[in-house]
Amino acid sequence: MDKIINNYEILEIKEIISETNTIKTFIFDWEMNEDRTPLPGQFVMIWSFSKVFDEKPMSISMIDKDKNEIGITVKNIGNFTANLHSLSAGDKLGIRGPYGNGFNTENIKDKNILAIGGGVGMAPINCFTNYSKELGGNIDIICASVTKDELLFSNSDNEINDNKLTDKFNKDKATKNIGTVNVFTCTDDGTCGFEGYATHRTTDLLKYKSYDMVVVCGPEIMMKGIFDLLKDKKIPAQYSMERYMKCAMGICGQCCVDKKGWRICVEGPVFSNKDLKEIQEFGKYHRNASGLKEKY
Amino acid sequence: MDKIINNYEILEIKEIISETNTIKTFIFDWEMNEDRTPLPGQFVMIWSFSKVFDEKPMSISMIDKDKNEIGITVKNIGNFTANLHSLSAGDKLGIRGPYGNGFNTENIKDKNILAIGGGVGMAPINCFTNYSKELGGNIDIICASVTKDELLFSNSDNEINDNKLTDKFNKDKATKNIGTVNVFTCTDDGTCGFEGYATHRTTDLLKYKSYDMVVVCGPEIMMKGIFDLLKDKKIPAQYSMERYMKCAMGICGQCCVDKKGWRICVEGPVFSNKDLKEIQEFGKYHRNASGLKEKY
Amino acid sequence: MLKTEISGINFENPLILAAGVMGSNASSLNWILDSGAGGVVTKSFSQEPNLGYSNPTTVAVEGGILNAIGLSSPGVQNFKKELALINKSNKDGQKNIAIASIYGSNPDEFSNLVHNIENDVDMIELNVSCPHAMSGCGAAIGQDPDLTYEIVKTVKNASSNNIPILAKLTPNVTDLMEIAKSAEKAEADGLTLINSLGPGMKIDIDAKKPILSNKFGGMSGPAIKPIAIRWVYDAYENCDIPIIGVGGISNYKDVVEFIYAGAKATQIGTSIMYEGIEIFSKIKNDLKNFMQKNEFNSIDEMIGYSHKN
Amino acid sequence: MLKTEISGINFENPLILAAGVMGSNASSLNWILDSGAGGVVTKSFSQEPNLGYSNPTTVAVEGGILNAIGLSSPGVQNFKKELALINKSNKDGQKNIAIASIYGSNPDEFSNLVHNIENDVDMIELNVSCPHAMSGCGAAIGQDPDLTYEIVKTVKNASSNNIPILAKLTPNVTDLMEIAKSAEKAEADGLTLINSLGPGMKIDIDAKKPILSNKFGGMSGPAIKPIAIRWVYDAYENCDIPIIGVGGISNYKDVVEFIYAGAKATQIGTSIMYEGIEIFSKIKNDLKNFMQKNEFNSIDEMIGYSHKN
Ligand SMILES: Cc1cc2nc3c(=O)[nH]c(=O)nc-3n(C[C@H](O)[C@H](O)[C@H](O)COP(=O)(O)OP(=O)(O)OC[C@H]3O[C@@H](n4cnc5c(N)ncnc54)[C@H](O)[C@@H]3O)c2cc1C
Ligand SMILES: Cc1cc2nc3c(=O)[nH]c(=O)nc-3n(C[C@H](O)[C@H](O)[C@H](O)COP(=O)(O)OP(=O)(O)OC[C@H]3O[C@@H](n4cnc5c(N)ncnc54)[C@H](O)[C@@H]3O)c2cc1C
Ligand SMILES: Cc1cc2nc3c(=O)[nH]c(=O)nc-3n(C[C@H](O)[C@H](O)[C@H](O)COP(=O)(O)O)c2cc1C
Ligand SMILES: Cc1cc2nc3c(=O)[nH]c(=O)nc-3n(C[C@H](O)[C@H](O)[C@H](O)COP(=O)(O)O)c2cc1C
Ligand code: FES
Ligand code: FES
Repeated sequence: MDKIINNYEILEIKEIISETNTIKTFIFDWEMNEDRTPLPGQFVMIWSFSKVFDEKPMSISMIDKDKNEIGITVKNIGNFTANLHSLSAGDKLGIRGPYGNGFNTENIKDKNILAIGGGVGMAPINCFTNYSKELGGNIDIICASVTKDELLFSNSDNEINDNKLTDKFNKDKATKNIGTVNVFTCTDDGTCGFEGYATHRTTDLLKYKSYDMVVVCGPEIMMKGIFDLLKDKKIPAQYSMERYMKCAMGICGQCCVDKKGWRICVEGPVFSNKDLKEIQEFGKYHRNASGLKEKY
Repeated sequence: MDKIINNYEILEIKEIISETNTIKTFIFDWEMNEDRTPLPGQFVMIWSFSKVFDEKPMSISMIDKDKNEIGITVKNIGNFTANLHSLSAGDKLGIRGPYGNGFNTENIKDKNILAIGGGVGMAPINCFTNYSKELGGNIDIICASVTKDELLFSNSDNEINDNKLTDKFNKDKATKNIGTVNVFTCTDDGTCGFEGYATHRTTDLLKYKSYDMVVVCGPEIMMKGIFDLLKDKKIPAQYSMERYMKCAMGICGQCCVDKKGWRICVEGPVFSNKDLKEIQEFGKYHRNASGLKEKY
Repeated sequence: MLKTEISGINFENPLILAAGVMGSNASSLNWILDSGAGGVVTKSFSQEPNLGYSNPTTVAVEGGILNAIGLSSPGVQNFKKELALINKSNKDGQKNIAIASIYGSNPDEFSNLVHNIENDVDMIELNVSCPHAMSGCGAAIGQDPDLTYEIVKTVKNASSNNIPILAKLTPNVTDLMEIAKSAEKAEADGLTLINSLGPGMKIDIDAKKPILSNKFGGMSGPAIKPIAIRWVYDAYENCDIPIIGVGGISNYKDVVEFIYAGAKATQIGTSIMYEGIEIFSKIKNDLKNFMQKNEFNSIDEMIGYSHKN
Repeated sequence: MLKTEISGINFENPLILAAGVMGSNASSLNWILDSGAGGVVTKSFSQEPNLGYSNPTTVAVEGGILNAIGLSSPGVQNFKKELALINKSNKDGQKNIAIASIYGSNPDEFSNLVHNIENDVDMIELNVSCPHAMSGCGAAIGQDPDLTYEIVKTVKNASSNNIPILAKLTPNVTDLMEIAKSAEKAEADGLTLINSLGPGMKIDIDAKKPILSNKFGGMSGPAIKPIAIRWVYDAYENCDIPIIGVGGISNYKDVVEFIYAGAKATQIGTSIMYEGIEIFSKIKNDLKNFMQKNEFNSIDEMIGYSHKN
């Protein structure tokens, strides 16, 4: 009973980083106790108690075990997130967690990994790639967004902004440094990197390289696209899901999905492609706070 | 919060031993877990839930760590104890504990110890002497009662039933085997051993031998007698007190004594002579269930 | 061996999912039925959709949680579709029992709800006891013996197929037995005791504010068990209709305690948070072992045992 | 820095021993005062001696205990002698505050008690809230707004020296605010919220019986804190007289929570069982540190803080 982390800690925002026009990262001091040391893909509940009074789930986008820090990366899309964006370092937020199952990072050493992040979905992907890099994974990232200004966490020594892949990619492929991260940018409007959807970029990459594992986070429609794309391939893949959450402790049932009934907050938010097959509503609909189904 | 043993275990009486006409020992299986391993001088609360419904404190009179057993030794003096005496092996009682502070048995090896038990007060004394014997204490017991038939735990290879001490005692004193226990019986009516009170027997013994420590349990008037007797001697002594008890967990305040306010169930039941000096009501009065003072 | 019956409805075992816990979705209800529950109660729903309160809606306290979900519900028309998806039997082929929990603010709403769903479920539980409902709903009814009587009576009359009606009552009253007797007089087929306690409040001393957006929330979990046991025990002595015990159950001992107090079945809610949904199969097993060791052949033999001298 | 005042009585700190816990004896009260409590409430006493219920009188439950001591009391004539022995100041020379808790079954008993003791103590707390008292006493009064009014009024009139009167109320009612307002109208000088919860029951499944000889007992300890906080918060908004918060306090955070909810002082009972009587000095220290860290200069600045904004 004591194992469940369901008490808030009220923490000062240590630092705020403007990532894009609409996305900011918030850094907090975080003691890495046994129960509290997060894994990439896990999330926290963020409680705002001044001005806007509400609480929402946010993926952990950064884990620094040396500095005892974690970060969340928030896109300003509504009332709650706009309020977060209005805060300054020193302001306080309530945090509880980490919750849920993170990405499986077993046996990642020397493996070829493709990590795909769409929009603010790059938050957990960024966390995952930094973590996996240290474990010796060889990672290619598809960093996707609508337009150049919205690219999140695309900056890297190996940022690959060419629209065409071939040469550049082959060169990188040859280098193959352990722990190297290649970032392949991709925008809907072609303002940076590949012009088009992350699905297309994925199809391209798969032509040149074989991957041992794929991890994905982004808009559900994008994830559904990737899922369909990979369906017939035998590459193990993991997807980070979102559903409306209330308790995040596995009790209210708000985040349960058809047809297995799994709770995104406990059995998820990360699911393997094998499990995701069982989530029939994936890419089709989700439920709002009243439980009403809403189509994608 | 979990450390407090305040839940009953319902146990079958494993064995009942008739000690005297009015005193029986009840043996129970008892797992010697960390929190539950009793010390001599500690007590348990015994809950009877069939026929008579009540709960009373009883000293632990036997601890067998090899067989995982404990025993209590009960004198039939009223409703509750009469009911206990009517039970058979296999019947069930609720037990919670152990509670309170037991006798201090530090550095007991090779020490000369005088243990004085009056009536059913021999219960914790018996427990103490068996325990101390193993630690290498050299123990003389004054086993006192009104009459021969009521002598409790007096049987021993070294039972000394002479009215006069001198020769016998000197012989035993000479033997001085480590771990030897001499039992000096003593009855008010002289039907066995010394004729007279335990106080007189104590005075006698002190003439022949010097003791490093005295432990006492018995009617409060007897204990007061010993206490006064030892007042001017510099022998560390310990006394096991009784007061009316309700919670045994240190909350109800029923067992608090003047003037320090100490709880017999927590700060006691065993007190050093130094502490006992502060218990001004000792030998004078006690409080009944309503809190009313009753004189001894 | 574990079977129990409540007003003609036969449960494979006395372990039922409590209302409002993982009960908004036929999928999670089926999951729990497959995992061994003898029956499930849905999240309480109402005539019209309701978003409930905004977050935070739950907060941990010593021995349990406070919740002020605020009876969120997609409304009966939408929820009927979920009800239709609840499996009739579980993966082992045992019959599932589905209980719909409904709430409203007046007799009309209740009878409309009953008309709407009486053919979709096996029983209906009236939530007249939620301690954090909007005004006029929940405990506002169950704290008044006359209103309780009226609602139960209305619902009983509204049913055309005589579906069994359970009245779920709130402990947050001066005299719960008065309310229980009203429900019985109005011909409720059973009592579900108890809904969450309080409500209670937790103030975060760093934020310096009550944590729940609704400020107050109903308390559930192991800490409320003594209160629930007390009311089940009392109701067993004061009423003649079956009792379902709920409040703080986390293991088979708690289930036995409720049955000894007088419950014919039990519901489990908050402990799912600590124990996972495996709690149903675990308790089922442990309960069977307990019964064998204590030479009970049926749940019936155990019901109300602590009242027999 | 820790001083607080309730209707003219000044407490060195807001930590008071709760009624019925180590309070039957001037010696234990003095011990607790010396150990750092700002004041003490005695065990509740009555006109005539009362043995209380037979054992078992306490039993552990999740997050606390149930007790049915049954208001044992040596009667006022005997207890007056204890009251006389309570020290006027503690070992550090700070003024001790002694509060007598009294109970009875009718106005006459209450006014006789007040006559008898009003010169022996600093305040009187009316126990109209014990959930396991004999018929006519305790919660039987505090569950009825009119009886509560009558008793408080009688007591106020009975006092010749205008000793401050606290009404200690029970949470086991449908609407505690109705009772609180009655007490206020009758000119109670303060409210003590809350007495123990329920009552609750624990059945031992091996003995197959309720454990307490009285079957039911009031619940206290950390688990009841959310209920207590809620009522203190409500009373702060609904009443204008000072509030003493009690229920489940085990550390300084709990004390701050009660003060933020609106309490001017707090009482501590059950946690003494877990923490020992050192709890008073420990909380005093921690509270001082908290106030310094949060730049509070006085308890006053903190009272009701969670209501602001
Ligand atoms: C596991 C998980 C991880 C997430 N990680 C991130 C992240 O790293 N960065 C980020 O910016 N956002 C993240 N989100 C989304 C975020 O929780 C909210 O969706 C978003 O903050 C809503 O913003 P708003 O309230 O300002 O806008 P609103 O306009 O109020 O809401 C917009 C949409 O957000 C969704 N939403 C609203 N409230 C909730 C809620 N309580 N739970 C879940 N979804 C909700 C609904 O679909 C709603 O339509 C995550 C969500 C989940 C479930
Ligand atoms: C720490 C401690 C250890 C004890 N150890 C033993 C023991 O080893 N063997 C033994 O026979 N007795 C022991 N007693 C005494 C025992 O608890 C009861 O006093 C005795 O059992 C009362 O018997 P009764 O109820 O049958 O008689 P009653 O006639 O009901 O009581 C006789 C007297 O016993 C005392 N008493 C009654 N109830 C209690 C109670 N709840 N708590 C304390 N005293 C009470 C009262 O002084 C009472 O006048 C111990 C008491 C204490 C406090
Ligand atoms: C998150 C949550 C939501 C609940 N929602 C409802 C509800 O909609 N209707 C209802 O009658 N009871 C509801 N309850 C109360 C439970 O059904 C149950 O009566 C209470 O929680 C006590 O049981 P427990 O301690 O096993 O959880 C809810 C409880 C929780 C914890
Ligand atoms: C053993 C015990 C005895 C109590 N006796 C009384 C009493 O005599 N009068 C009273 O008003 N309250 C009595 N109470 C209630 C406490 O004063 C307090 O209101 C309650 O226990 C909640 O506080 P806590 O959780 O800190 O114990 C008693 C509580 C306990 C545990
Ligand atoms: S958010 Fe409540 S179960 Fe997942
Ligand atoms: S018996 Fe209750 S404090 Fe000792």
